[in-house]
Amino acid sequence: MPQIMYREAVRDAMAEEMRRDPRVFVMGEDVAIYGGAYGATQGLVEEFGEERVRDTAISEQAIAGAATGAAMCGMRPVAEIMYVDFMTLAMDQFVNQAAKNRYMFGGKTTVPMVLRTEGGAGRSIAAHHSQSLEAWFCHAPGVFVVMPATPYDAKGLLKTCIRDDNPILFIEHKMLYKEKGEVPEEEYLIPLGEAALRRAGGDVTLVGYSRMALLAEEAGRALAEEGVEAEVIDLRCLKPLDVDAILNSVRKTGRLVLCSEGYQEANFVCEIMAKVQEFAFDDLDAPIERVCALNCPVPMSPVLEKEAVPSTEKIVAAAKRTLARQR
Amino acid sequence: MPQIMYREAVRDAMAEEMRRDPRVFVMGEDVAIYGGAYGATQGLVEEFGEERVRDTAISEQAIAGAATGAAMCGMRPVAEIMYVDFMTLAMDQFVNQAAKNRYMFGGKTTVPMVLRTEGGAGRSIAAHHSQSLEAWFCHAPGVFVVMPATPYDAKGLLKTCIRDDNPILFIEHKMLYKEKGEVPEEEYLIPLGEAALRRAGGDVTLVGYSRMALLAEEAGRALAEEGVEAEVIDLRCLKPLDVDAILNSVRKTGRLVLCSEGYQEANFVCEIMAKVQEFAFDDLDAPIERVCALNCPVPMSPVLEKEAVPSTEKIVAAAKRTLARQR
Amino acid sequence: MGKTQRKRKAPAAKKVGGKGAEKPPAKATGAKTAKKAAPKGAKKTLTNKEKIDLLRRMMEIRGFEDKVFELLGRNILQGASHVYAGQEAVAVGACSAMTERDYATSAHRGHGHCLALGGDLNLMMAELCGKATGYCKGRGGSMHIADVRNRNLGATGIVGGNLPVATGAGLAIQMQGKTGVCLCFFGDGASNEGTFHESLNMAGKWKLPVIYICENNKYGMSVSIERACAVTDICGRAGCYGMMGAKVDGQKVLEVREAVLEAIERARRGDGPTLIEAVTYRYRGHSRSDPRVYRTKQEEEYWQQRDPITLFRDELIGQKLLTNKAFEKLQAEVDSGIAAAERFAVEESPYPDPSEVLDDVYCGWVETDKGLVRIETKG
Amino acid sequence: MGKTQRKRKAPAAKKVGGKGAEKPPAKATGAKTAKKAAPKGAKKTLTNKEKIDLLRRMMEIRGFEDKVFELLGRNILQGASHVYAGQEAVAVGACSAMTERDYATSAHRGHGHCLALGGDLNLMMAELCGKATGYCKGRGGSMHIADVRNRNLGATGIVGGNLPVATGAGLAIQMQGKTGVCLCFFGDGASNEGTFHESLNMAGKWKLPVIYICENNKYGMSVSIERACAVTDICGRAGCYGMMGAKVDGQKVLEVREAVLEAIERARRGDGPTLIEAVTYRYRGHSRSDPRVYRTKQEEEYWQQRDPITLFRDELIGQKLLTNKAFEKLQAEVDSGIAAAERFAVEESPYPDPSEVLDDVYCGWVETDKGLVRIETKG
Ligand SMILES: Cc1ncc(C[n+]2csc(CCOP(=O)(O)OP(=O)(O)O)c2C)c(N)n1
Ligand SMILES: Cc1ncc(C[n+]2csc(CCOP(=O)(O)OP(=O)(O)O)c2C)c(N)n1
Ligand SMILES: [Mg+2]
Ligand SMILES: [Mg+2]
Repeated sequence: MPQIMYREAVRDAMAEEMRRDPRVFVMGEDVAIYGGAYGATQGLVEEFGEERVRDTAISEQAIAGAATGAAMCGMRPVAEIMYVDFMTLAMDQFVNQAAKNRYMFGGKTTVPMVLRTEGGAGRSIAAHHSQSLEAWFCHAPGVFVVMPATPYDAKGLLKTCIRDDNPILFIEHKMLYKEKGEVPEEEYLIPLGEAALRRAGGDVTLVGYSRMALLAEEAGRALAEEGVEAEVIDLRCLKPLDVDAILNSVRKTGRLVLCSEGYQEANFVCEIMAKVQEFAFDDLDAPIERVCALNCPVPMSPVLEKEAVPSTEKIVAAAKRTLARQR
Repeated sequence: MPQIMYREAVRDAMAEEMRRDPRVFVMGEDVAIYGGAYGATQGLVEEFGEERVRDTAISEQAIAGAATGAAMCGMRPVAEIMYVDFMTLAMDQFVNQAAKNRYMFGGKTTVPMVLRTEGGAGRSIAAHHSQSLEAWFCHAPGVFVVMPATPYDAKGLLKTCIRDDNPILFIEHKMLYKEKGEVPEEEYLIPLGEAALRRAGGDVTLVGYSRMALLAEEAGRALAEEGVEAEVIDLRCLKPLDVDAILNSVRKTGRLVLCSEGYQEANFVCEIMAKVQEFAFDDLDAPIERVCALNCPVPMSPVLEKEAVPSTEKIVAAAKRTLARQR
Repeated sequence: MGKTQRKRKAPAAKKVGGKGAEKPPAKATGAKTAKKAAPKGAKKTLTNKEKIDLLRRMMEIRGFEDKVFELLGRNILQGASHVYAGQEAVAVGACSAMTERDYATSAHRGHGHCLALGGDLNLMMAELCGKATGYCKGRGGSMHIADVRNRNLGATGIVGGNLPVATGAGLAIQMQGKTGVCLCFFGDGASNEGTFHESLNMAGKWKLPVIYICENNKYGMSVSIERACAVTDICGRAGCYGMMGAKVDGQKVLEVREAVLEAIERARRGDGPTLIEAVTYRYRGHSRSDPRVYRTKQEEEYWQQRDPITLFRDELIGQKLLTNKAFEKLQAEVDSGIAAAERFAVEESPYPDPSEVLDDVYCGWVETDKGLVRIETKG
Repeated sequence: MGKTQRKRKAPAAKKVGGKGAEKPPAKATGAKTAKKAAPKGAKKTLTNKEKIDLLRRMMEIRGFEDKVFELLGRNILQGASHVYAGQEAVAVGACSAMTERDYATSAHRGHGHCLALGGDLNLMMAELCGKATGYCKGRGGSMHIADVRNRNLGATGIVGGNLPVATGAGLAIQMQGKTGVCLCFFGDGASNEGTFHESLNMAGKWKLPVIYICENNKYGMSVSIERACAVTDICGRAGCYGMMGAKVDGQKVLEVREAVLEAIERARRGDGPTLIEAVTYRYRGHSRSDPRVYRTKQEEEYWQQRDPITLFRDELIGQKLLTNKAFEKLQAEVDSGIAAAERFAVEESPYPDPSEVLDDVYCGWVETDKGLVRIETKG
């Protein structure tokens, strides 16, 4: 299988769907001529023209809201908010309008739109360009939240999202755009709500998503060298969430480490903690560990940034803590 | 002690602090002539004039941002966002600017501002006027979140918030404004981060905040009639959170029910679930129960709205579920 | 470049001509600027019957709103209904200029728009009462009535929240190569939200077929436009967005209609959006509990003198198109329609089944205890 | 009221006079409209030395930015630095009009503003390098430099994010009865954010002492102003907010200075805010990786011909206030200052201690495993 970059996978997903369906179009800041701040829309305007690949003004409310209106009128917009940090500006349009219109209007409309954005730390670009705010959107009925970790998942999931009739926040990761992975040439789709098993093991379950899934995998390899067999699950979708994949693994291992790049407090993984103790209380042999970002704005200085966000070492340490606990 | 309404307590807190400190001022939509959508600023403009009690245009970003700038320049604004649902429009100014400026700027500034707002369901005013979005702000480093349930707490906590040097979201509850309670005539302050024990008991711990604390108390009374002694804790502050109050109670009862009017998924109470299983794992005799709003936009129809949000009956039922569980 | 600073001329109430807004480089934005073949619009001249139908619609709105107010007072109706009484000529005049292929979006004070769009009195009243038979199965209520299949893209409880959505509707129409337009109703208060700025700039730049209709009823809740706006001439802002602006007497249904007709025609031709400011007045308080201390009795009386229904009725009577007797008959018909709607909503309609509370949050998935499951899986 | 619809006259580049924006009812808004006694402002005329100081500051900014670009290229500097080269005359001219009692806020392209405000080269370079000795202890970096005690209320990474904050600073000044002002720097791209609209309306209505300085460098990242704005004359929007507007040549430091002086004077008198559009150009790409495909070589060359430093140097030389030799000496001084800053930041300064990562998130409280605890309790 050919190896392509994550950003190319994202681009290819949009390109294929635009070829397939004339209702699909792309808009956002610097998505056309520039090809996206991280290159994820490169080449689209050349193929599809400025009518279907639209550079907008710096107006996040208008971008998210225009996508909503266009979606209600028969289009399938793929709008981009350059950083998830700027979703702060599009919150109302996305979670009050796009998310709720179907429900409020008695199920008589659909809002088939994808809001693509990216998050995560690692580039030393500080508190306004490094957040992971997915928890907010999991706490917003009416929208789905999808966060792929690999080129394969990015492409397959984005295509599915574009065809889905729900408003979806598709959050890429800024540190992954140049990562390569195998992606088949033939078309494929990945269903929403299905986690991926990245590694099988019976000692402890590590759950992550987006870049943290890769770190969890790395932690799994490191633990294996010390004789610990970790099961590693990549959620891929936070909403819909593959609860069974987590429960089944925890029932086997009895020990769970949850990894997220979001702030620890009221992090989305707390929802998983809640679900696990609701549905697998007796299976737990140790407190669930969470490895999240510290509860501070993401600092710019590389040494501080590194301290503020999760690392493979921290995941390994958490796994060991939970393993150290007597059954 | 005189009985006053919750909305009067809020108003009195502002009035006292404005008399005490010329830097304190109030601004927001309809806070002056109208006296606030729920009457919580009634009489202020008459006493303090339009210079210190400012009606603004309908511009939530400007309200939250102007409060931020004014706070950095020596004022102590108490700004109002009429409904917490409209915080969707003020998110960037509040969680990216106000919340982070102190940290990002190396600790060299303070942003002493209070953003007053209100939330909650119960008035059949549907999906844009009935939410409880505190979870978002607990997941936003740099801000405090305070949610009083009684006139006494509303007054004492708001006064403390106005004197505090942190940006604080003070969330009132629309169904409580006309509720009366005892409030001393002499001045008092309530420290942040201290929960209130509403009822002592050894069988099960019920934790709530804002209106849900009152429902939990009611549930406690109902349970008592059936011979179950519930301990009821009113958090009052979500951030800073009185973790010890919860842990101490759970260590005693081994059973915990968490009540919140926010959407269940990724609700703030999941953070409490996380903390309890992190710090009192072995003390838990049953899965923690949560009683939250359903994961749907708040519907208008009274029969649906009632179904969508927690009730005393649901809390009682949850307490019984956790009690039914064998130790 | 001069460095002199001058007070920019505040836009005058009466519009004076002048071109000058740059033409957008069509290629660069991808906007379709090729002129479309003149599409069929709404009829320019109205028959007598059609004129009387406009009057009837206004009377229906008034009757509906008076009934809503009464039901609120009797606590039969729950929630916060913002009534439209006084502003009828705006919704009715504007919507009469639409055809089947056009859309509209509305705001918190939206009953008038729904009815002017042809909304059914029964379904509307039922929705306000939170009944299963309502437009939105009782889930939306007063502030969220929509009827997407019938051109009504919905009201919103967020002031200014519909402007970006309407802009997106215009974008869809343009990209689909259709000749429709989208009317976007909002208030003077909403014009101070950031969404106004972002939306009008986008529409102006892309020449989207959107007619922004600002109903300037002089107050956003208790705050008068003079106290909220640095400059009170709202339609004067059109120039900043490269679009046409017009101020119309919002009490005169035909005047509103004509302004909107003209704007729609322009939009259909591909010549872009318009900002129309319709000066009007709401009779009632902002909501039921509002004591209206922020305005004077005289002001209210002045506007009662300019009642849009009375003005149009008198005009029709003056033109001998209507008799007093015919008007009374009309009133009786309207009244009985409202009474029927009340009966339908209050007495005959059931509340929704609480078990349906989680329906339609998502397409194809439904919430269960354990989380979302596919509906196929469920059934 | 007329119902004619006209293309609103797009604001012309050269301003023509005219009053007409309504005076705000002072009582109603609580704005202090009582004219203040003329406060002491920045000096109107500059001494030769002061003029040369302006030149030096521009040269320092250029030197600093060139160094930043170089360090970015060598991966010594991390993060996303948006360099200010080309726009120096705007920051330096504007800030030269300020006094000690004034504030400024800045945006993502903020190094120039910090330096023009008297920022220390060492502390700035250290901050960019994420060092403990930097202005913000390395926590903020390029996009978040502030020095609140020295009038710099800070930069922000959110485009348009500083406009409401600057407006609030103006409000504080006004309420405190002071005569200060707040300068608010932002880009052409930022002018399309909702915050622009909401902030200018608030400031215009309350006559706040804020000078909004839009640095129109023709692009917001890759999107030209023609492709982003329905109307490209940004200062023309001033009229919609009841304030003065002015367009200045942003390559001419004294022209910028004079426009800002005039605006500041007006603000100090209590006559409210001004929107100044300074036309300028950024030499570099938006960020380091930007290949600048969205603009032409010719355009870049044209602007290089209008280099603000060269223009001012030649003017001073022409006026015999500067010799080529003195200029070379100046350049050498500037260069050695930059070299010292590089040494200080890169070689001599330590990184922050990772254990301090949770400091200063809150006042009086600190995060622990179990949650927030009072610092008194902790120590
Ligand atoms: C974003 C937002 N802010 C505030 C409100 C509260 N509110 C509801 S209606 C209203 C006044 C709106 O004024 P205007 O736009 O003039 O409409 P009108 O009520 O006059 O029809 C306000 C402030 C709201 N619903 N949404
Ligand atoms: C709210 C927000 N949207 C988008 C961005 C990404 N971004 C950073 S700078 C920039 C361009 C800003 O243009 P302008 O305001 O003209 O400033 P300039 O870069 O030209 O100085 C963009 C789109 C951002 N940082 N914040
Ligand atoms: Mg109004
Ligand atoms: Mg620019």
